[in-house]
Amino acid sequence: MTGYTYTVFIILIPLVMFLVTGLLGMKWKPIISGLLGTIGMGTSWTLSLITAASYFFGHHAEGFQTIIPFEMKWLQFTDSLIIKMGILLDPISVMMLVVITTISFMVHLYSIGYMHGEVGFQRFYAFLSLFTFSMLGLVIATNIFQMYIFWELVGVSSFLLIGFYYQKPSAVAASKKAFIVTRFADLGFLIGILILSFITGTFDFGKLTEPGTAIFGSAASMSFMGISAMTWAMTLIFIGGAGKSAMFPLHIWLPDAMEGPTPVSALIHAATMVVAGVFLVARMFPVIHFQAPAAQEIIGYVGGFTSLFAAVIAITQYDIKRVLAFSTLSQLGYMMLALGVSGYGGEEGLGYMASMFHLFTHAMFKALLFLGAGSIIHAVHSNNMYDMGGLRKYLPITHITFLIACLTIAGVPFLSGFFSKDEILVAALHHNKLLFAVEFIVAGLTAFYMFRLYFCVFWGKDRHYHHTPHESPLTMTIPLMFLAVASVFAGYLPFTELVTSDKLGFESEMNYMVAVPSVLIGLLGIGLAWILYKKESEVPAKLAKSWGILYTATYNKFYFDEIYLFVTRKIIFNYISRPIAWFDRHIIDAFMVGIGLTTEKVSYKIKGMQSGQLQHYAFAFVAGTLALALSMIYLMM
Amino acid sequence: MIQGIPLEHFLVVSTIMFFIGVCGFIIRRNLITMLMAIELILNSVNINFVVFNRYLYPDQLQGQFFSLFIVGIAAAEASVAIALIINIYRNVKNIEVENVNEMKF
Amino acid sequence: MFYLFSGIILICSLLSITTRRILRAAVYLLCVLLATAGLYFMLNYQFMAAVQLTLYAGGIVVLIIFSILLTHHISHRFQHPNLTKLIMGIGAATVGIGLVLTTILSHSFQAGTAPELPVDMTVIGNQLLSTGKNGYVLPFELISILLLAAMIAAIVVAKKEKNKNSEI
Amino acid sequence: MNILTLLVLIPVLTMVVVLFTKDYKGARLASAIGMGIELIATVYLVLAYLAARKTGMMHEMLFTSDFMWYPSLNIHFAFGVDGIAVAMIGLTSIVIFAGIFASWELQFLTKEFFVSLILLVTAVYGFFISLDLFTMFLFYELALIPMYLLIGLWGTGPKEKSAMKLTLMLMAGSALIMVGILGLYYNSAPGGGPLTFNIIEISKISIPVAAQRFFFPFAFVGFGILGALFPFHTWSPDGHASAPTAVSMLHAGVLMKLGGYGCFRVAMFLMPQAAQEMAWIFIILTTISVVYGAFSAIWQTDLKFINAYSSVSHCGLVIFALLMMNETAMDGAILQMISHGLMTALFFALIGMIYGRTHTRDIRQMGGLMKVIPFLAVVYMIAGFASLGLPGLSGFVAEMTVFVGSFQHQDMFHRVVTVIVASSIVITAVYILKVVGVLLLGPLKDQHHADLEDAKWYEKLSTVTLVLAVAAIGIAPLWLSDTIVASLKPIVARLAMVIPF
Repeated sequence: MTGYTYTVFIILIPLVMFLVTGLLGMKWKPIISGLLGTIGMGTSWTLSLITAASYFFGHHAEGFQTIIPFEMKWLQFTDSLIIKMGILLDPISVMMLVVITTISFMVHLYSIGYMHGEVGFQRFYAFLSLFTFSMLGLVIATNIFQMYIFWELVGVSSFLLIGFYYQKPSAVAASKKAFIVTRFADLGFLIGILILSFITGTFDFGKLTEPGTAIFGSAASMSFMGISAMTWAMTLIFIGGAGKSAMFPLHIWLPDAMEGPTPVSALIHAATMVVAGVFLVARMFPVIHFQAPAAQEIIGYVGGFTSLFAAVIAITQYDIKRVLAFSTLSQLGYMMLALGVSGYGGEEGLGYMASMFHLFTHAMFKALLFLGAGSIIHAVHSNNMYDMGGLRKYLPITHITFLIACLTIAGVPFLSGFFSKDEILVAALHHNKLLFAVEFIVAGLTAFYMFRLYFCVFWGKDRHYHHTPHESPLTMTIPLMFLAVASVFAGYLPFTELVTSDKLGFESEMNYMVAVPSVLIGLLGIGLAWILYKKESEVPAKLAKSWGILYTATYNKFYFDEIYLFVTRKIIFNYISRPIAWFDRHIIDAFMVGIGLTTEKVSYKIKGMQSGQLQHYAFAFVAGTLALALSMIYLMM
Repeated sequence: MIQGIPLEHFLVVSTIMFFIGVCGFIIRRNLITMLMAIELILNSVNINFVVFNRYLYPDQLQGQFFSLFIVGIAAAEASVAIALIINIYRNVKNIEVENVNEMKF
Repeated sequence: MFYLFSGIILICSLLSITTRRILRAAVYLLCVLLATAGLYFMLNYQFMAAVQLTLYAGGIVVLIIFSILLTHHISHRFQHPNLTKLIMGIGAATVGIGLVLTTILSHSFQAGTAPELPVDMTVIGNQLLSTGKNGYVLPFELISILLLAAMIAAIVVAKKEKNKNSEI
Repeated sequence: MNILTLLVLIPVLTMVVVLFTKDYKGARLASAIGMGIELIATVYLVLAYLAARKTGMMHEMLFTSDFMWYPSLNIHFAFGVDGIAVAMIGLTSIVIFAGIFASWELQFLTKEFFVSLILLVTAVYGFFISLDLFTMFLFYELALIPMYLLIGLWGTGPKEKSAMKLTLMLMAGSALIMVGILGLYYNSAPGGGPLTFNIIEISKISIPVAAQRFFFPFAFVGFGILGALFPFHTWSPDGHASAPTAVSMLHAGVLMKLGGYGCFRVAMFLMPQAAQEMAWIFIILTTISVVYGAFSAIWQTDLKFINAYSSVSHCGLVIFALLMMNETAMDGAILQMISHGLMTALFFALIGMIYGRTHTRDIRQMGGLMKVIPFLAVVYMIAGFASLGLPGLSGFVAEMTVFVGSFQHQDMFHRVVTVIVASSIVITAVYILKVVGVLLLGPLKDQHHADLEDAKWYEKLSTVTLVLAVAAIGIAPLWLSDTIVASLKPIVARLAMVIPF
């Protein structure tokens, strides 16, 4: 089992890169940081691929083993509650290693071109390395607390990267929002962990997810407000996951997070960090499935609703990155939904497998979309898709790769997205018809908004550009091409044998009853987009007008931002924080000061008694003596 | 000489004298008359001591000695007091007690 | 005889605190002190009476009169005492007298039955300077030091300051 | 010579040397050297302590020594440390070392300033090593007096008023402590025999329960006032806002810990039954304190006020965790004391440095400072992250230990309040990010700030020391946590002997 010790370096290299570029980077020429980061990431990537190859294609006759090549005690709470830092290799974590290092390496490479000449180039690379480090630490966590630790680190590196352009107020606001919303979700995660550890007395995934384990014995009798303790725990942990994965209603930070540099959006807000929530649910899947079926239901419905909700909003957005952001939301909803409808073991675990499969393919094509979008933005210096048009002539490579990505996400047969989405639909059909219907519609919507974007950007008339758009440099196009290839062929990986809920492979067949209609609705969406947006026409505007309020509401993302703003700014700031601050100064402090002032006042009053008149003192003395004598004589007796 | 005069009569006299002294101390404005009031008070106390000595413990002399010492202390006190009065007189040009209120708050 | 002295004491002491002429007050005080000495004679304490006469009547009153002459015009009349103080003083005195007299009169004193000690000068002198039982040498020394200190203090306090500005 | 005596002697000698220096340069140099030696001595103490524990010395207190100094009341100079005291001493040494450098440029009555500061620190050392209640109290009082001078003379804003308020409130607290200590003293020999002030001796007997019930609130609230227990925390914002940088650092960083330390070493350790009985009252108070302090901080606009309220919140967590009375939570409380001490000292140091440059502490008048003073801004962000509990920095370790420990309580009440308290991490994030966003990020607001100078070497030294300490605890918390837990065992055992209500 010690054969995997080298995996330590996968995670250590980015950490070292972070420290080196972060502390010393300012003294070098910027490009050195970039190269160093890229080379380091490349090494990590290679190691991950080696790990994956030897793990998946090595000896695994009776299912995949969970391997812990490295573990050390980090902090001990009680005899059984110990935070360890370690590396846990099992199918999903190895798969995530590959996803993260691949995308991260591509983004590192891409950013050399994209971020060229930016102020803070070194900082950017330092943060990228920090993020990669934390994300890797998250997926290989051996226990839930280690995961929480890296979860927080991921959050903060996301905060740093979104706020990379820190002099832009909108970027600062977006980063703040992202951090606080996810922090709020993390509170749920934390409380979930607390409840879980209280029940089970352990943080270890190994013990928690072991099938048929007895550590939940005490859970059955516990409940709070009529809901069982495990449901509470799992729902709260899911809230943590929902925060990171931007599930409804905690989705609001993701579109704003697009304020970050585009490679960051590709890495963090499309491919890796946002799937952390999905990963968390997958990691805890046996617990959720067996101990808290109610929580699993919630996960399924939240996922389904989010995917529909986000797809609808995506139709009306015109900022290219926001469209992609809502698309990400929608796809994440898919993954969550798949987990929500999954069973455990063999064919039953199809949803689980499909979710992981979709996570994998989605990472590839969504990163590709974002990097493509980055390339476009790099060329035209605008995010607004109405500022673009006819770009296919200027950006041939970007165009082709973008098209491939759009086709993939739309579920066109034989591209990777088709396979994974199809599995999810099959899983949904088996378990919950309602969710299946939702997903079916979303598939059509996805195809429609993606091609709306595609046609708007690459077809139509030329716009007035400041300078002729030109194709991006090689460092940017190579990742695009690589990811395009990956998007096409990722679907042929035998996921059913590799990544399953019980770590045993199973056979699955194409379900044509699902595949054919889903392809058809996808093509319908593409066709509709082609009609409406291929040539510039008045039709979309008229349509928009005819939908009236609904369109406006959708365009404004159903006013969720405003609601949140209202809650935070108005209620929390104005009606909680402000009165408390006032109360503290004017009631409590005033009370304390009041004690002092009263003493002072009283002493001013009674100092008049110290009149300096000898005879007054004499009288007081005599009167006091007499009073004492009187009381001694008559009261005491 | 004192046969037939009960102890209480002496005490009544000294008590009244004592409180006349107290009253005088409080109402007089002149420092010297206040001093005189104090002499009255001391004197009444002296009477008490001596009388108690005579009536209750005629075989001892404590009361008498106490009185002697009080007389001594009264002399000392009077001399210091008068020195003070003279000094105050020099400073404030009269010896009304209301004017000697430097020591208030 | 006793009632005569008592009458003189009470009347004169009352007069001495009510008269508006300060020299008269001093004279009334002298009368009180003399009458007190008379009481001591009645009690058969001749030495005590003598001390009273010499020290009080002779010493202190003369001192007071000197100081009066130093600080007052002979025809000086006091202002009437102020009303609050009058009320305060009379109130305190009345209550005090009431309280003490009720206490005294409700208490019956047990007259001592022991034989009377002859009070002549030798006894007093011996006791004053003896250190044994009934010896008063320690208070005697204390009082002497006190008197000395008072004398010096009186001189220092009453001494004319050379530098007017340094006065308190 | 006993290392603990040395710890008190070094500052005293430093004070003497500072008194004989000629100008401010000499004074600061002497102080820096003295505190440097002190830091080395502390490191030696830590190593010696760990080595002694490793060789299996199982005494509750190590390096003990005992001199009688007032026989008729049986008052001793009794010294000794356990893991907790060692940790607190370490905290003190780091903070004062950083504090000296943070006030490097002070030129008004420098000599007197450093003497007062070091006097304060001497008292703090004395407090932590004392095993005798009376001596402990003596040092406690000794710590309060220079505080008045330091704030009143070298402070800013309404300094006299703040100094008065702070001193009076803390003195009121010490009056309560006095009652508590005397109560312990007169009940320290329930079976007859000589009365004693010695903590260890008192801990071996059990004080009559009636006496405990009466005196526990006195001792606890008395120390609680210094630990910013709601509603007795109001000295903290004013005091901190007016105090000079080094004093804020030392006060929030170390002196407030005296309160927490006293709460458990005197009040809870010696009166366990009463502590068990009354814990719920104070748990409610501290729960309020934690959430309330955090909410108050959101609305503040003065940097020091924000930090002061944040201290209220964090110190509330300390007492909250102490009252949970299990090993993990109390371990968390000690960790939180150290962690908060370091990061709040860092905060105050930075605020002082920023104030020294911009001459304002109002966040509405500043903005975009990241561009002009990157070093300070980055360190400020690190401090902020430590405060909101970022893993890898000390705050996380402490908070998580507290939460996990508190949540292990079998009682539902305790778990519910733990959840409420845990919610403070979100509120903390809100105000920290608000400040960071307004102060450091965004466009430069005031053009006068455009050519501010970044940190000088002494400022870097000061802040980097603290950052290193914060990060060291955050990255490798195990040894510290283990040391503390080992020393907590007798205390927890004593508390656990009592059956909870």
